Amino acid sequence: MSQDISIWTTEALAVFAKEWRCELRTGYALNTLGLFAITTLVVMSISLGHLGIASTEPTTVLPVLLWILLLFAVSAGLPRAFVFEEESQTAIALRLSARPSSLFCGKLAYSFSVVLALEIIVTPLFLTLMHLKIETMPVLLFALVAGGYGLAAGGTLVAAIIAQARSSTTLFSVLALPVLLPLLVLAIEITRSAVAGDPAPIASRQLLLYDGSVTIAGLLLFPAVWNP
Amino acid sequence: MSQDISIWTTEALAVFAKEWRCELRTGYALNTLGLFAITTLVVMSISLGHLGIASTEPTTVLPVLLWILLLFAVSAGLPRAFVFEEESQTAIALRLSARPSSLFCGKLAYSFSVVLALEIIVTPLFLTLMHLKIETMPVLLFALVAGGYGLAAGGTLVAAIIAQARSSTTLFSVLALPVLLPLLVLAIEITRSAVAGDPAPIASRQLLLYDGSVTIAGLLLFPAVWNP
Amino acid sequence: MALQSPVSLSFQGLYRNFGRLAVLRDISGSVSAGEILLVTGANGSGKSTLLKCLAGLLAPDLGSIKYWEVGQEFTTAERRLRLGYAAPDLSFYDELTAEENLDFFARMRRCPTQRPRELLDRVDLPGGRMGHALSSGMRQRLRWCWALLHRPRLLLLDEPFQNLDEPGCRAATQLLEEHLANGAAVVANPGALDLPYVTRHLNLDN
Amino acid sequence: MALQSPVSLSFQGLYRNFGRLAVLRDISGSVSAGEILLVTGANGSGKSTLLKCLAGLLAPDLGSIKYWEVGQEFTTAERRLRLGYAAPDLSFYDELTAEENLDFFARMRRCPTQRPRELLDRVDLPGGRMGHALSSGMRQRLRWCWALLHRPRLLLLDEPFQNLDEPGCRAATQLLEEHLANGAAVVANPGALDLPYVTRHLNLDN
Amino acid sequence: MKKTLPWILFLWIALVIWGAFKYAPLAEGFIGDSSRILFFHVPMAWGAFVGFIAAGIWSARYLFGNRDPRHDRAALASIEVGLIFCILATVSGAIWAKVMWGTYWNWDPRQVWITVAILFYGAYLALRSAVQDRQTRRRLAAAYAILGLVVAPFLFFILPRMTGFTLHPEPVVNQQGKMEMNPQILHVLLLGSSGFTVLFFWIHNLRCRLEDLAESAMFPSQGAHNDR
Ligand code: HEM
Ligand SMILES: Nc1ncnc2c1ncn2[C@@H]1O[C@H](COP(=O)(O)OP(=O)(O)OP(=O)(O)O)[C@@H](O)[C@H]1O
Ligand SMILES: Nc1ncnc2c1ncn2[C@@H]1O[C@H](COP(=O)(O)OP(=O)(O)OP(=O)(O)O)[C@@H](O)[C@H]1O
Ligand SMILES: [Mg+2]
Ligand SMILES: [Mg+2]
Repeated sequence: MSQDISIWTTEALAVFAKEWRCELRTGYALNTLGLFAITTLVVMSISLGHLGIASTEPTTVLPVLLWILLLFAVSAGLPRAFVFEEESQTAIALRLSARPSSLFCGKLAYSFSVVLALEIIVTPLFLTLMHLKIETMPVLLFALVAGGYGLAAGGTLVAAIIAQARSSTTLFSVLALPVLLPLLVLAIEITRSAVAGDPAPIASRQLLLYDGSVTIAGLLLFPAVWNP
Repeated sequence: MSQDISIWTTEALAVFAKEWRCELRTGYALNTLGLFAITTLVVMSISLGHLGIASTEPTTVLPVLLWILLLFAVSAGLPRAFVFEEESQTAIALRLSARPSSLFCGKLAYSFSVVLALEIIVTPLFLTLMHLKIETMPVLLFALVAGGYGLAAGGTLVAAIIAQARSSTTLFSVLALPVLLPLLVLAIEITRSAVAGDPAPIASRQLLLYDGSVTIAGLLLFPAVWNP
Repeated sequence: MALQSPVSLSFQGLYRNFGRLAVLRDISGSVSAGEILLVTGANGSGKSTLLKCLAGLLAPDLGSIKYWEVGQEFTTAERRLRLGYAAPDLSFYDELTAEENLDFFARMRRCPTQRPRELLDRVDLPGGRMGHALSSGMRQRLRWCWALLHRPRLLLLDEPFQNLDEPGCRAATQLLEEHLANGAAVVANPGALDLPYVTRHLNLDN
Repeated sequence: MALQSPVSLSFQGLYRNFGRLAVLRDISGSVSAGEILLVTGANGSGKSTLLKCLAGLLAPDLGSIKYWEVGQEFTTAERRLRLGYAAPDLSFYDELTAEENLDFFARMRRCPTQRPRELLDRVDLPGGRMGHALSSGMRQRLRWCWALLHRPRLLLLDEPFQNLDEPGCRAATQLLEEHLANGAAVVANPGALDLPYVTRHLNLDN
Repeated sequence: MKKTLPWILFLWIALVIWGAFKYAPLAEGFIGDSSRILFFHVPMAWGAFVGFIAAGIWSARYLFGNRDPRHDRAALASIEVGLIFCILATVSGAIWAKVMWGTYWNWDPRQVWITVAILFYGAYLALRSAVQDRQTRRRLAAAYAILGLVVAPFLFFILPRMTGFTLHPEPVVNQQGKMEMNPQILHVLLLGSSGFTVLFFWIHNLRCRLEDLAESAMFPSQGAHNDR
């Protein structure tokens, strides 16, 4: 059993390392995801300038914008995790050599790390550009980590589904947004608490529940999705 | 000369017809684009609900949202125009049988028709759901047509560029957003005038100028981008 | 069913439709260690489809596929990970070099770390070339390496010699011969090549 | 330079590097109506690269390519639209049937509307099959049809017989023979096949 | 049984209608007779939820069982019927909202989350239409419907109760676990909910039988084929 786990870890780590190696070689995902987020940030601040919101009600508005920004960036970038394998037909080789569960975990770890990297780029920028003060930092960190994990987990599972459908990123958004919306609203709630200074928001429990159930659903469903 | 033009029209039409046939065959793209727009609409409304904007300042805010929505929808759907050809390697066959200018026009016509279809789905829904009243309808129509054309033309050109870069759709958003940003601001201005009841907004001239220059830039640049 | 043979594959009454097109209809056959099952048929007769079903990449609509190694039977999921497969639609990562590609799969399959290098030398492939820069013959060599990486007992080969030049064909035939010492192979479209040990034939034309 | 021949292609001192790898080094050759130029060489010697340069799909770093039809010289952009090309990396639309694919390209190339049907019958390909559903041999047949659609004077063929079965090879050889009546062809990797009229050789090994 | 069930159902629903208008008293705090819509609004929402859960269970039986296509058809049918129930609940709610709150639609959390549910299952249908191979289509759709088992409870129960300010009445069983409802209203409500559940399964059964017939007409030889 413990040997099984060590084998499984090796495989998941191999997938994770492979993804990052391809990533660093080409720089697609990170460069472009970051740039995408930043450009969107600019679009948003321009429209906000038009609206004059930023000044009036920052504490309720800005958390929403932050998470919508992250959501769009993620739905632009994550599908590649699997769509890419199917399109370049490397999926066959992978299907014949990796156990689905370790593959899923490797991909999930990779997606999560990309989302975290994105958050590290975007959040400080967002907070300074929008003049948003955070009262309880740990709560914000919790929201970013748990919310980011949920985005990665839900996104990875849906990406696996649409990759098999040999379909576009549009279909990804259609399938993923309803799955990710509950998560989004929970994360927004918690971020608001962080701004307001509430040390232990109630939405945290639900967010963890959501993360947990999506992970379990992913582990159960992925093998069936991945293999014919 | 006039024979040249008729040949050129035939070719452009053939491309246009082919795109629509593929589109309708797979069935997903349009349905999905519609569903995508609606999903995004809901995402936005949720944030609006949270913001409580819809009630306070509809006339300034809503046009911005309408165009941001269209922009996201377009950047999710349009890149397929060329990226798809490169990825499925049909670009080689196309490169050896189509003249670049007619190919570009066919693709542009297709993109424009998709954007129009999207606007026909989204705009009425948006206006009714958000309780937005339009004072001068012709101005709104002008904004939708001229703005939609600009989105299509700019998007198609950028799609052609990134398709060559062997890259993901994320890169599309990165390149396209700065190109489309001025257009967006102009279209928003005109839509606001339509809401306010201004019969002949000044931004119209700029918008037409923008459309014209993007088209000319596309026609000039595309052959150089497309062929080695 | 040759239970104590090092390896044995048998399939019975396979059916597979694509939409309304019946491609495989009641196909049966078997192969065991030291044998080649040669699958022949016209273009579009279903050779690749059959090999995909055997590899577990496509589920047949009906029929059973049984796989043993040294008396132990394995499920589809296990068979998928144990066999070696080479076909034209097998691709590798464009951003990794040939050797990095093999290293990655070697880690996934828990093979000795020097195995990729060994195979690259056997087929004479420059390991440092990037995946997207390989010529078609080099790609085919890489497919051979990949299929043999974990020393599988069963090899499924679809058009195994296509694109290979003279030395390439020789290297590949020799690898196949070594494999047959105590493994089995199913081969479709070997081209104009003489195969060692062809002991069974399965014709899909009807 | 055979100016009045129906067609004539000549290339001189072609160089092409990929990064630091020199693939084509000072390659010259020519071919005119009724002739085949057979390009040979080991895997990775640059056959496909040369054909891509000739087709105008890849720009050589150095060297000139000249193309005439009946005494008139054409630019690269025009040559690109006039020649016929078949290679493994040529693909068609997955969402269209084989016939719709050809119809589309026939419209782009302004050929008679019955031409696609005619060619499909010649190579015996079911025109109603969707692009993604074609077997590898069917795909190769479709490539042949596509290359000959507009009755080009110059054919560039890379691995033209791969994946084809017996009748397929025969049909393709016959098409090639008819083409040669007043056209030229450059062929790489014809496999084990005897080609009619091989009159020139170009070996890329060094 | 087959013959009598429709009659029993007919009487059952008739009894609900009678109860709604004659037996149950008007609830406090509602304008005019508008509270009577409750007896259709709630059972319909309940029926939709039951349908979505049933679809998840059938999908699980398909995916993890012996991949009997009939299970997949059952899942599809219950999503189709569930979507209709869901839309009817939304429409009845919207009509009610017009009476009570003065507008059909105001992005109340209840409305938002039920829209997301509709989108989720609409995406299910979009996914099905995007995949051509029947086996793959069933597999992917089943996975998505099982994911619905995780998402639907969030959309129907958890989120509407916790996010933001809502005008929607408290649940029958409120957060303190107390029932605050007139017993007669409760009787009709329970009768209605159970009646609509049976109605759901009756329509569902008809739909499945129709689909089975269509299937066996299209593929006469294949009636017994499994996907494994
Ligand atoms: C479009 C608007 C509406 C939608 C989408 C909607 C949706 C729903 C849903 C999904 C449920 C079932 C919840 C569950 O199963 O636990 C429900 C229950 C209920 N609705 Fe609505 N509703 C709407 C408008 C209204 C309005 C305007 C009223 C009255 C003012 C109302 C009163 C109730 C009541 C009393 C219940 C039962 C309590 C409960 O179990 O939650 N609804 N509604
Ligand atoms: N995904 C698919 N959808 C529909 N039909 C398909 C699909 N894949 C294959 N087919 C059809 O199934 C038949 C068998 O295809 P297959 O690729 O197995 O042929 P093959 O024997 O390998 O031929 P070849 O010698 O040309 O490679 C063909 O008629 C093909 O059109
Ligand atoms: N895009 C590229 N980038 C870098 N190197 C490349 C690229 N394309 C080809 N090469 C290299 O150029 C050389 C020639 O490739 P080419 O495909 O022309 O060979 P070939 O003669 O067709 O071989 P084969 O018989 O295997 O098809 C090979 O060594 C290959 O690695
Ligand atoms: Mg085949
Ligand atoms: Mg080659």
